[in-house]
Amino acid sequence: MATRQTSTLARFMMAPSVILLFIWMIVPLAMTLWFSFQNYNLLNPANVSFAGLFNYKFFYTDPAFFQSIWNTLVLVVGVLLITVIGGIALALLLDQPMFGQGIVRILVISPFFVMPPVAALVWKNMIMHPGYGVFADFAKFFGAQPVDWFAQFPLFSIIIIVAWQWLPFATLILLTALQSLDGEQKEAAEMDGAGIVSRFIYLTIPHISRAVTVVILIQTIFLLGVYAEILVTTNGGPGYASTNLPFLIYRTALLGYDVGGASAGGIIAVILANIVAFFLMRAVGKNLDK
Amino acid sequence: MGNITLNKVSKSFGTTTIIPELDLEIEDGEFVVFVGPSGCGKSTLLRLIAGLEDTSAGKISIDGRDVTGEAPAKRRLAMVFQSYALYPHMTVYKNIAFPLKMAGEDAAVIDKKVKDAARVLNLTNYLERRPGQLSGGQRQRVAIGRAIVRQPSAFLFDEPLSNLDAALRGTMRLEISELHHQLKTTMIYVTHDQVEAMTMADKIVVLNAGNIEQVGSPMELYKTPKNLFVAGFIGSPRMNLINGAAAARHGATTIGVRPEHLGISTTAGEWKATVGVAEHLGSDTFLHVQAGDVGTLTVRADGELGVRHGETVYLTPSPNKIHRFGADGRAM
Amino acid sequence: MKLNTLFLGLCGASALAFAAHAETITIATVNNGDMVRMQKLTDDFTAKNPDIQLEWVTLEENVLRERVTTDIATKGGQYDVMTIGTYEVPIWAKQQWLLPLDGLGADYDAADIIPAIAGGLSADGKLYAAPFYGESSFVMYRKDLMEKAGLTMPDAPTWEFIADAARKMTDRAADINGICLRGKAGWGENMAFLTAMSNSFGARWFDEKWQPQFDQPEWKNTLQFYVDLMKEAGPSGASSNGFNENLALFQQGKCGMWIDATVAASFVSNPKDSTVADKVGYALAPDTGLGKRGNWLWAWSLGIPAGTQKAEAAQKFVSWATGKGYLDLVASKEGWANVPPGTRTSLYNNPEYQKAAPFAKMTLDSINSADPTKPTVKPVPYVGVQFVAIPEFQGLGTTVGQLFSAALAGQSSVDDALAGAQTASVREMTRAGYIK
Amino acid sequence: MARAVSTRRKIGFTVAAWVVALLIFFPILYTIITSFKSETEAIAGFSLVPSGTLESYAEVQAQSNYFKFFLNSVIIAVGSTILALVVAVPAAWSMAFSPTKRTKDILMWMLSTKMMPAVAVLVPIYLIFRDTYLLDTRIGLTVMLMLINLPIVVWMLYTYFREIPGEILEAARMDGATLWGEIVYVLTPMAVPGIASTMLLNIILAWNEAFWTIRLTTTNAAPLTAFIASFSSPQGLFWAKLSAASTLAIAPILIMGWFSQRQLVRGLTFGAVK
Repeated sequence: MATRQTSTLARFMMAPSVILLFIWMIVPLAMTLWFSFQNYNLLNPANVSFAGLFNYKFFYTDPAFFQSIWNTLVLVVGVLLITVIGGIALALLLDQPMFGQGIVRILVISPFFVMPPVAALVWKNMIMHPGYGVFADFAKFFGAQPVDWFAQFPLFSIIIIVAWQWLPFATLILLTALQSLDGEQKEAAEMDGAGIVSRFIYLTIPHISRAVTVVILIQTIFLLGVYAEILVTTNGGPGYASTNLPFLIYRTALLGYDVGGASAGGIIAVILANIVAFFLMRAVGKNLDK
Repeated sequence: MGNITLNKVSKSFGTTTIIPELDLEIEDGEFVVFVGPSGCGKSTLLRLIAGLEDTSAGKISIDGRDVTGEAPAKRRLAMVFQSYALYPHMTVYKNIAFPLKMAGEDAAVIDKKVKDAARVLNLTNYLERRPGQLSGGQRQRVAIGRAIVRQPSAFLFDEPLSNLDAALRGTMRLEISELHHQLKTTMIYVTHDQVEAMTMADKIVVLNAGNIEQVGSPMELYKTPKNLFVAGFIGSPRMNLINGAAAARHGATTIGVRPEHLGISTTAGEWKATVGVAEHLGSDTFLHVQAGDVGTLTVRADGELGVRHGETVYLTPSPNKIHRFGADGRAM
Repeated sequence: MKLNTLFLGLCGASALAFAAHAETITIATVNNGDMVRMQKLTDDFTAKNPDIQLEWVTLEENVLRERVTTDIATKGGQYDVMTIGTYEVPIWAKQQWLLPLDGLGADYDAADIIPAIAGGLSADGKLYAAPFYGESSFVMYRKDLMEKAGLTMPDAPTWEFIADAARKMTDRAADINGICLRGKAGWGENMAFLTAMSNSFGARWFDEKWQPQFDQPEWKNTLQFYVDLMKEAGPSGASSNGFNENLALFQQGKCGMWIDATVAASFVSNPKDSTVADKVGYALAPDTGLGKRGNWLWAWSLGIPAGTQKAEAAQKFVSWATGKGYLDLVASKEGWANVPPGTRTSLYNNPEYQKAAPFAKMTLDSINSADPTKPTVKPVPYVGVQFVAIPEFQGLGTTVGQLFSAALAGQSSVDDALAGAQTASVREMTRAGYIK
Repeated sequence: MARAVSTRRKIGFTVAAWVVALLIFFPILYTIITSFKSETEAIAGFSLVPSGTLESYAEVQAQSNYFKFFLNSVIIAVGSTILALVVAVPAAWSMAFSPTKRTKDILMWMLSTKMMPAVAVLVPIYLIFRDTYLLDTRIGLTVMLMLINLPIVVWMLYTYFREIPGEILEAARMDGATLWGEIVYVLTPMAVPGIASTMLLNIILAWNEAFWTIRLTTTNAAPLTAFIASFSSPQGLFWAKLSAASTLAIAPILIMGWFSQRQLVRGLTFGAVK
């Protein structure tokens, strides 16, 4: 819907971003690809040799590989479910008239400002620890056996921590979407005899679907890369119960210093992430055209 | 000056043709209205002239200068958009001053021109307000003010009144016409409302599916529509179009009779009809009648006429006001 | 364009800064108490060496290790002095990434360094990193609870005694666990403890041909013993407990015994932090009569990367920080109890230190009873007591640690954990070319 | 239009919202409370009443120069954000107002550049930084974070820009504005709320980025994430000190967030443009 002149200009104005990101993508990617075909341990730089596809084979035959992919997906989906559903609920609540709305909003979005490693440390030791965490204190107060979160529900515990960090983001975006819902529309629906549930299903949900899409897309990208929380809390254990793909790569890269293996893992992760993104786009992408 | 010529201009998006090749000549100082049903390409045609879209082929010239490839800013045209497209973050004053500022005018000159325009448009008291604080009509006037300060060679209006209520639309119609008489600048006005077209235009261009159906003064179009489309589109209420035996009797495939050209009698006439709904407007009454084989007709009668639903009346078309159309839809 | 100018300007500025303080050395350290204290005493060094400025980078252990390893392996040249452990030194020395410390000065008295510690930091008879503080592990126990259980802790207990005592001391109703041990997965977490423990059970990571040994009965005995003991007498949540979690438990009086680093003694005996400060006793790490005890050996040490431009200044600093004078300095400022332990024999002969640190003798004995060059009952091809000093160990150790913590958490059986560890080790060692 | 809401209903919502909000805020609240405890208090069991000691803050300040880290955080977070905006605004403009069939693909591709796990590319990036002398420089980190967050910035701006009616930009074009004038005088002022919230979000993301900011800095450019890394998990008790350090690290961004909360919400709604 524009003239050739503006289109040309548009291409020109997009160029800096595209070129920068292209370099930013291609250079590390090319280097990673190159390393992924090398036997290269950082601690043994004298012994670099061509490895062919061995690094890939080694990575995907890792006993933790398939579980780590599963865990990655569970983590992403789990956090998305909690944050989207929780976010909608919270947004609906915060949209109601109340005293001190500003302060409540601030309190709710605060977790987003906490650095991930700090969040993990706080949750692990001060909240969830079965010996002296707050949960345990409460459990004991009510005479119950404290739950050993990280041993019994390692992945779920991490999902809770990560969801806590991302809930504010979802709430914020969804709340703003809710607030842009036309008041007259709501009233019209009320006149039409729509109950609170059907109003929510037929009016609110379609209205915020675009915001939900944004939440899902942006969060997925960040959630696919979560590893700091795992490192701080469970170190991937017990067993491989909380090892996800980034943690597996972390183990290879920064514990094993196996640059070749980690590079192969990185490439595999990129491919898998893009597959996820592809399906995600297919599933929710149409919401973006609105 | 504001002489605009379109020479074999066409526009297509991909394989879809919006406007097939067309020629059009707009004289300096003319008030031209593009009219047609929605989706007929009239807005696209306007945007081609404005330079907001590229032509796919052909040449557009303004005052003899080829502007086909020129940026909109350089064509010395001003445009009033359907949504007014005011800058929401600027005051009325700044909105009106914006084109002058872009042209690099002196602050004192800008001030004078803005204030003059505001006076003409009755906006003097609103100069410090933002568009959001204005009524629809006021916004419309700001948009016009923004257009006139540049003293363009032509004004382009893209359905400027469609967002206003009926009463305001009438007033604004008059104001724009009045403005045209004062400025004597070429105006091109796009609308789907034939009343606006009839009341304002020096020249009407009727468009249908990107094609120009007919160009002419309002009365030309009213009196001698070239085809069925124009006949049906111009005039309110619509012309009665009658097929079949009644038409054949006049040696045509279709005949058209305007509601005001049907004589009505309770005793005798050419077609017998049963009265349906009667719309009493005071001065006039529009009767919707069922005339057997001839079909449903609309009749314009005197306001005093007292017929009731279900009564029988007799209609007679004025013989010299019958429009005859051939099988191809063209006037005969 | 502007960016470019800015960039050039910055380069210019840093070049200028470089010229003005020709000798700013950057030191990477771990954030443990002794290191932080050293940082606060910097003034003493700069007063003695006015031409040398010190820049500190303090990081937690795991991040520090990643950071300095990446830097030294890629020759990034960001640091002039690095704090590294007994694990890194042999590997890095072999790569010739570290400068041999031969310029520490005449009064440094390298011979005073505790031999077991020096052995772990040397290669080919040359010292590659100077120990800042050293530690072994031993048993810390609650004298009052031991008495209540009607037992007396010998100086050198056996595992059998420990297990028996732990079970007797456990009183779930009073929230007292007989024994607290590391359980969090990680090569420096549960595997540090379990590897050291396995040594006393006669187990080893690899035989002389680098064949992993997790399929041997010694490992089965070790892990089974550990899991059973923790199940019956350990705290809940043990599989995510590391040093700090256990320290907190012990300090709150929730542990009857705790086997961990000797440095913990200074925390648990400090009345300011500990509710049980006056009730703690110490004993050597347990054994099973096979000749090795279940204690480890570690020294946080200062090394100088081979690429540094400021080797001389760096050596001066290392000499200051690890010399005898530093111990006196800390003693005079903060008391003998706060002196970094475990590096010099002379410290343990100092009566004032012995008085201030009741655990001194037991610490020294523990250190001396560990031998990184001969860590196990059966012969092994590697160096290191609670680790295997090969580059692959951190990754492999963490994997095995994950499997063992699953066994502790009851999510897999001991046999499955061992089988998994064996598979993972064979895989990793084959890949790295140790198993031909 | 607004109906009078019964006070009872309002009180009900108030109570519910406050309970939920306090639950969500609790970990942070507890961290702040703990920062005013002594180390022994910190592990002594649940208590919301600290002794009020400032011991931990004193120790934290004695160990590290908070202000230096703070300054680096500000420079890097704000710098990378501004840089990202400068690059992203034109790109978002062209995607929103001159879209092609591939626009969505390009957006997706941009987002996909964020999918490479950071740990996997540490060595390549470290080598590049070493060879370009960017290790431990603010400019290096600023550019790095700009690149990391650029896709998100483009994305968000794009969604905001799309809500601006194209006619207004066309009007500017008709009014004789050049492209520059169109962006500076019309688009940017209209998108201020959107740009502001993008900026805030990006500053928060950059402020909290804890992988590269630690791995690529030593002393000169080390921001608050590195400051935190020097207080987490040492040997010995550290809860109160870590809590104090965390409080210090979170405080500026929290305060900024609190002040700009309204702006953030408004920007994301974007109800201003009609």
